[in-house]
Amino acid sequence: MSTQLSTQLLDPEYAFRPAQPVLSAEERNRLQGIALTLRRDIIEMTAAAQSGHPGGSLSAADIVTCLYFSILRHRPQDPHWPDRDRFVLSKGHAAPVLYAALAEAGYFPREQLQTLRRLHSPLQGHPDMRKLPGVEASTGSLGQGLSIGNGMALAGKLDGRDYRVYVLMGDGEIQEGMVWEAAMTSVHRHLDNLTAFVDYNQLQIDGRVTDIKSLTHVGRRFAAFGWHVLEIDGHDLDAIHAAVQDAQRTKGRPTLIVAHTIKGKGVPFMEDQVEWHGTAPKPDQAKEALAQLGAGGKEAAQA
Amino acid sequence: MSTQLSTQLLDPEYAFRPAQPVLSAEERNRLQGIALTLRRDIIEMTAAAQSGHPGGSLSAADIVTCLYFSILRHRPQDPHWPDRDRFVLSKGHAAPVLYAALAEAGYFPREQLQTLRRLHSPLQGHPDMRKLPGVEASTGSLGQGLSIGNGMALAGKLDGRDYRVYVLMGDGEIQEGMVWEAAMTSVHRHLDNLTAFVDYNQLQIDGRVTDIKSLTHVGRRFAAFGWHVLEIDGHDLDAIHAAVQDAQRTKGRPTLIVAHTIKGKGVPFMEDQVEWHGTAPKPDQAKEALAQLGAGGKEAAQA
Amino acid sequence: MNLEQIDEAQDRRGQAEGGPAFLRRDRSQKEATRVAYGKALLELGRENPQVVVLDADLSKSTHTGAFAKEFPERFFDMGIAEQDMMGTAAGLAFCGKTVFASSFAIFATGRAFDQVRNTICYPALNVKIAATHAGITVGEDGGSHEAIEDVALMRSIPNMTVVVPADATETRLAVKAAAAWEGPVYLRLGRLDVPVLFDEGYPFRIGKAVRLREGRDVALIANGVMVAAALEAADRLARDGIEARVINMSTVKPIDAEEIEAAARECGALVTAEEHNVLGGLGSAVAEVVVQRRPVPMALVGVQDRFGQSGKPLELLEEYGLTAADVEAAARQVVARKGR
Amino acid sequence: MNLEQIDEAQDRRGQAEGGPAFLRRDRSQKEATRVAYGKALLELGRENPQVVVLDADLSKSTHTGAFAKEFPERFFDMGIAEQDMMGTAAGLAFCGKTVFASSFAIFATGRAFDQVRNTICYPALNVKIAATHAGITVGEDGGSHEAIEDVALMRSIPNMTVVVPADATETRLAVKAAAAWEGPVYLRLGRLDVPVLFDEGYPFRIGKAVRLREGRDVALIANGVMVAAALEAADRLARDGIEARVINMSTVKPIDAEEIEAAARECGALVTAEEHNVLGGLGSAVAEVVVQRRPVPMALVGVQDRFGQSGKPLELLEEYGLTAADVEAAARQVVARKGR
Ligand SMILES: Cc1ncc(C[n+]2csc(CCOP(=O)(O)OP(=O)(O)O)c2C)c(N)n1
Ligand SMILES: Cc1ncc(C[n+]2csc(CCOP(=O)(O)OP(=O)(O)O)c2C)c(N)n1
Ligand SMILES: [Mg+2]
Ligand SMILES: [Mg+2]
Repeated sequence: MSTQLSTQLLDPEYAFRPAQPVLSAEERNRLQGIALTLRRDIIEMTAAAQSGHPGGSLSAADIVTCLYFSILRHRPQDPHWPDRDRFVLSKGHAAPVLYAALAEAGYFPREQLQTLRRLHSPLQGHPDMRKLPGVEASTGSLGQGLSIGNGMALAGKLDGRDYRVYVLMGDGEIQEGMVWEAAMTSVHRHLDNLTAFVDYNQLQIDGRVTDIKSLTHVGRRFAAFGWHVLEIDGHDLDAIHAAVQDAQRTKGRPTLIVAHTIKGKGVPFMEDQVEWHGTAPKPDQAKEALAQLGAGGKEAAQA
Repeated sequence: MSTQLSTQLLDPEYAFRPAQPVLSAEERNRLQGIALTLRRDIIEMTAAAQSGHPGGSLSAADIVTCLYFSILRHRPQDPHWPDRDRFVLSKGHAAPVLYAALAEAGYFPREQLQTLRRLHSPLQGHPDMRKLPGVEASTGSLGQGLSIGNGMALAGKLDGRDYRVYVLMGDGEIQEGMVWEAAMTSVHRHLDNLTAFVDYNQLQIDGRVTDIKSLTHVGRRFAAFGWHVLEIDGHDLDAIHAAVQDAQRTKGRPTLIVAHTIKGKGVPFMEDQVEWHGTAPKPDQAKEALAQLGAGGKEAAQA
Repeated sequence: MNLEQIDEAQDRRGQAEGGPAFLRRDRSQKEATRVAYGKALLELGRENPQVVVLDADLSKSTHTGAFAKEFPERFFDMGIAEQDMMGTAAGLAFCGKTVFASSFAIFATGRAFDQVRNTICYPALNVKIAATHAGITVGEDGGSHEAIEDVALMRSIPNMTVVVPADATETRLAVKAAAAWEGPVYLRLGRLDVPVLFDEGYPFRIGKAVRLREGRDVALIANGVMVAAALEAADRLARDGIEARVINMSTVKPIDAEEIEAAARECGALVTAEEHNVLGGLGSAVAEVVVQRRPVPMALVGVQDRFGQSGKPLELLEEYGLTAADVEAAARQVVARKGR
Repeated sequence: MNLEQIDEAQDRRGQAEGGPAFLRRDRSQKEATRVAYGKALLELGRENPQVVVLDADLSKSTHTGAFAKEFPERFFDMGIAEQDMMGTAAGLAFCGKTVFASSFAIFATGRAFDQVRNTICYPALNVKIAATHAGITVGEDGGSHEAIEDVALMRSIPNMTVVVPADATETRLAVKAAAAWEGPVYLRLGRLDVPVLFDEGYPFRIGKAVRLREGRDVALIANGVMVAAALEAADRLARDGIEARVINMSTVKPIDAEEIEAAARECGALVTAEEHNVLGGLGSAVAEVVVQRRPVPMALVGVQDRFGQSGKPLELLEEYGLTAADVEAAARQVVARKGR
């Protein structure tokens, strides 16, 4: 249906592909359906708002789906449950994918999605933890989520709780020095209860990451900082799932999952196009995008 | 005379030792004499001020000596000569070693050294480029020198000038994220006219770097970021000289020299002692330190 | 424009019926100050080969892109690394370049404050920070992206000059003036399309306020998007016989203390209007002068110490009390307090 | 101390001959507020197991070291990484910890401004930034280390509370109050040994100014090291029959507008005194209130918008015009302007 990710992109040193599928066909089917729902929601929300960031939301949809619907231990009816796992969307501009997941999980009614970026809406342009249940951190200023996640992971260790912390960063985002300060902290403090993803879609706002400020061998960089590193196809639900399991088994140090992705994934005319970073689809474009994505998400998958 | 650096500390991957001496005996003798003068000046200045940072000044004395007295192309009588090489003391608290070198090179009268940290003195606690000729950048807030150096190196390339830029950072200092932002810029912009040193003395203020926020394999970290890396004994004048020559020959990327050093080097009771980071010697301690350093610097060496 | 022409233009202010000659009557043309910045930068690049431009992955939004296209060798996209951008700007300036560094106001000032303070302003280097997307008119992106503290931050640093242009014309003049000014300058620019208020004769000088309308009952001192609101408020007040002086205080630092003192003396009551927190910005700067030179009643129109949020720019201006009606109400309130 | 006791203490102010009972006559005992902070933090650590402390490689200077020694598992030295420290503090606070984060004022506020703004204050988290080495009394380290903008920075952020204690006693109370306060707090502390001014009965409350001396000719509104200078200035003025009210405005935000208004009404002239740039700090905060509530002549004693430098702390106070004599002169000047 759309641009395929070349697995040759993975750094051979850290390439990670589960030898066999880890998800049952049924489970995979369910998750694929949800991912499709999230993608449809992203298009609809940003189209309704005529504002927002579809590209980086779509590229992260499979990771977010996998986390919220097969990995995270959480209770949408009790969002402050102290033992819940935490997810920090460090690349806060991808708020639509988070909101779609939270709605799908039942944190708030789906209808609210249509209020994205409206005055007084709890669905702010960038996530605001004080306004929307389920949002674990207020983000939007890039580069800060890993430090926040470290703080949560430290608190977990202090309190003897076994929750885990997941942080999702953009690849452009890791040009922020604060990320590297935090990367040292995660290792120095042995935060094996923390797993970070880089949504390695190779695009930032002004162009390709390689052209703006090259980040080749990002896995090796984190490995040199002491991280356990895995590189995966970030649209392969089995790979995401297996990588997180590997992270959970890894003791004494944090795990970084370099998720090779395609920005705009799922909507061919948006795929790998820098223009779709922060532009909302016009009504006709939204219609086309929804048609290309295919019908109904969960419903279609169940059909 | 004092603590010896174990060359086993160097990362075998990047260890750099010239196969044979690169300095003539005479030249080495001259430089050793100057290094001793700088060390004596550091003690005298901080003792006179009863304030300042002897430890990190002493650890950098050999690097600074080698740069100012055998490598840098500069004109003390014409400090703004556009084609001069630039030296940025990113670890600004080591101002005493810079001031001692500038005085020795003739930028200002030696007597001024005694005004360190006094009201209205051009020898501010941290280098102030507007007050003292020869100071290339106002520093003191850590982590900023590499970016400044990058800017200078970019300007050099823009203007078609072949000057080179040298930046000296502390090891604790590179915990600042801004250093890693800058490290990406140096590589992305192919700044082969820039050479950075890390004064790898393994101490910061609150203790050993390993204990505060570990920086093991610092060479590998920079190498993973795309730098050409050399690890040397930072008190070996031949090694410093040869490493800089190697950097000068390296095209297309910047060079990092991880200089393994001993904080407080030359004054046994200060060596590798975290207490001497920012404490000035009392008069009797200064006397003892000077006695231990040995007589007269340049004069003694020539004798 | 030479100095004589400027003085002439200054003399003309308020003379013509309905205000100075350079003040447009027709305000239907709109342009965001960031757009005007992009154009001015391009002109500057053509005039002065020492001009170098830096951006932090926002060149499309800040409009440095046109410069980048024409002068790729003098443009450096530093990626998402505002601290490094400011440090690099300092290094380039040390070597004789006139550097323009751009990002959103929230990141240019807040993410790199220490760099701006210690590495640019302390040695008074020739770095011009042209920050766009200031204030709540950012709109949909919401509170995390709406700088309402940037003027307070930049104003607090010695050696810094702070300019908040009101429209495209003033922006163009301010960019040129900043390039000619020795030392660091902060230019505060907006995302929103705003009316072009001034014709070319507009007498911009750093440090000089410009009187846009005469009046002796109250003075409205505004900058940025609030200048248009102040002009409209003055029109409304005039209908009730309240003659409001309108002053464009585009330079917040160094502030034009003479003009403020004259306004206090001659009008007896002041209103400031700014798209910024009322704590620390233009209102504070004017209050500092007023209490030291000529204490009179003042009202501060601005963001009342709360964060921004998502919404359409005009909705937000309403929500946060930054409309002409708000300026008008504040003016009535201070006039009522006069002489009490 | 319960509320009733506080009120009683407040009532007592100015009653006893020579000022309130809690105001020491003998001021020979000295202690830096950073030292008092270190002690208070230790007490707090013993009382409250949720208290967690972060530092950025300055625990010896900030005096968080004692806490670190007794509660190593609740102390995190983040290394030279102020941004990461603030982000981590936010994460810990999200999880229910009361976090104290310390560094030098220049780095705690300037190097991590965006983190403090967007990640701590925007969601109003329980992070207390206790910053030491504020102002020019840092001394020998010089201008790059002397924060004269930190109050302006912190004051400009919504949800932030800003407290500048005058002595060791007030620091101890402020640390406790900050821990009990919901949301972010900025505590501004000093390096220099300063006189202990207050006995234990001192009625500290966040947001409440404390009157230290009665007077109706002029009010001296000070905080931090300048409180002692203001008291001394009042003594000197009294010799010439000028009765100066002295107010310790330790909370700069939320500012005690009632106390300022009362001072303006009853004294008719004000002097503010702060170890900070006069642009954006206490003086501005007071001026904002004065012009909005009761315009009277004011003088702002503080750093006159220039960078600090190396020197001995007392030499620098003199060089920068921050002595009792400077406050006295400013008072005479505003008294002369009264009613003009
Ligand atoms: C500190 C900071 N600087 C700049 C921005 C503006 N900005 C928002 S998104 C973005 C690009 C992000 O690129 P990337 O991290 O690769 O995200 P993705 O491709 O996943 O959308 C930028 C520069 C910001 N939000 N925060
Ligand atoms: C941004 C910043 N944070 C904190 C400090 C305070 N400080 C001065 S020196 C120092 C330790 C530096 O350690 P290192 O870089 O290893 O220097 P060296 O051992 O060579 O003296 C610290 C934390 C500072 N100057 N700048
Ligand atoms: Mg990307
Ligand atoms: Mg060190």
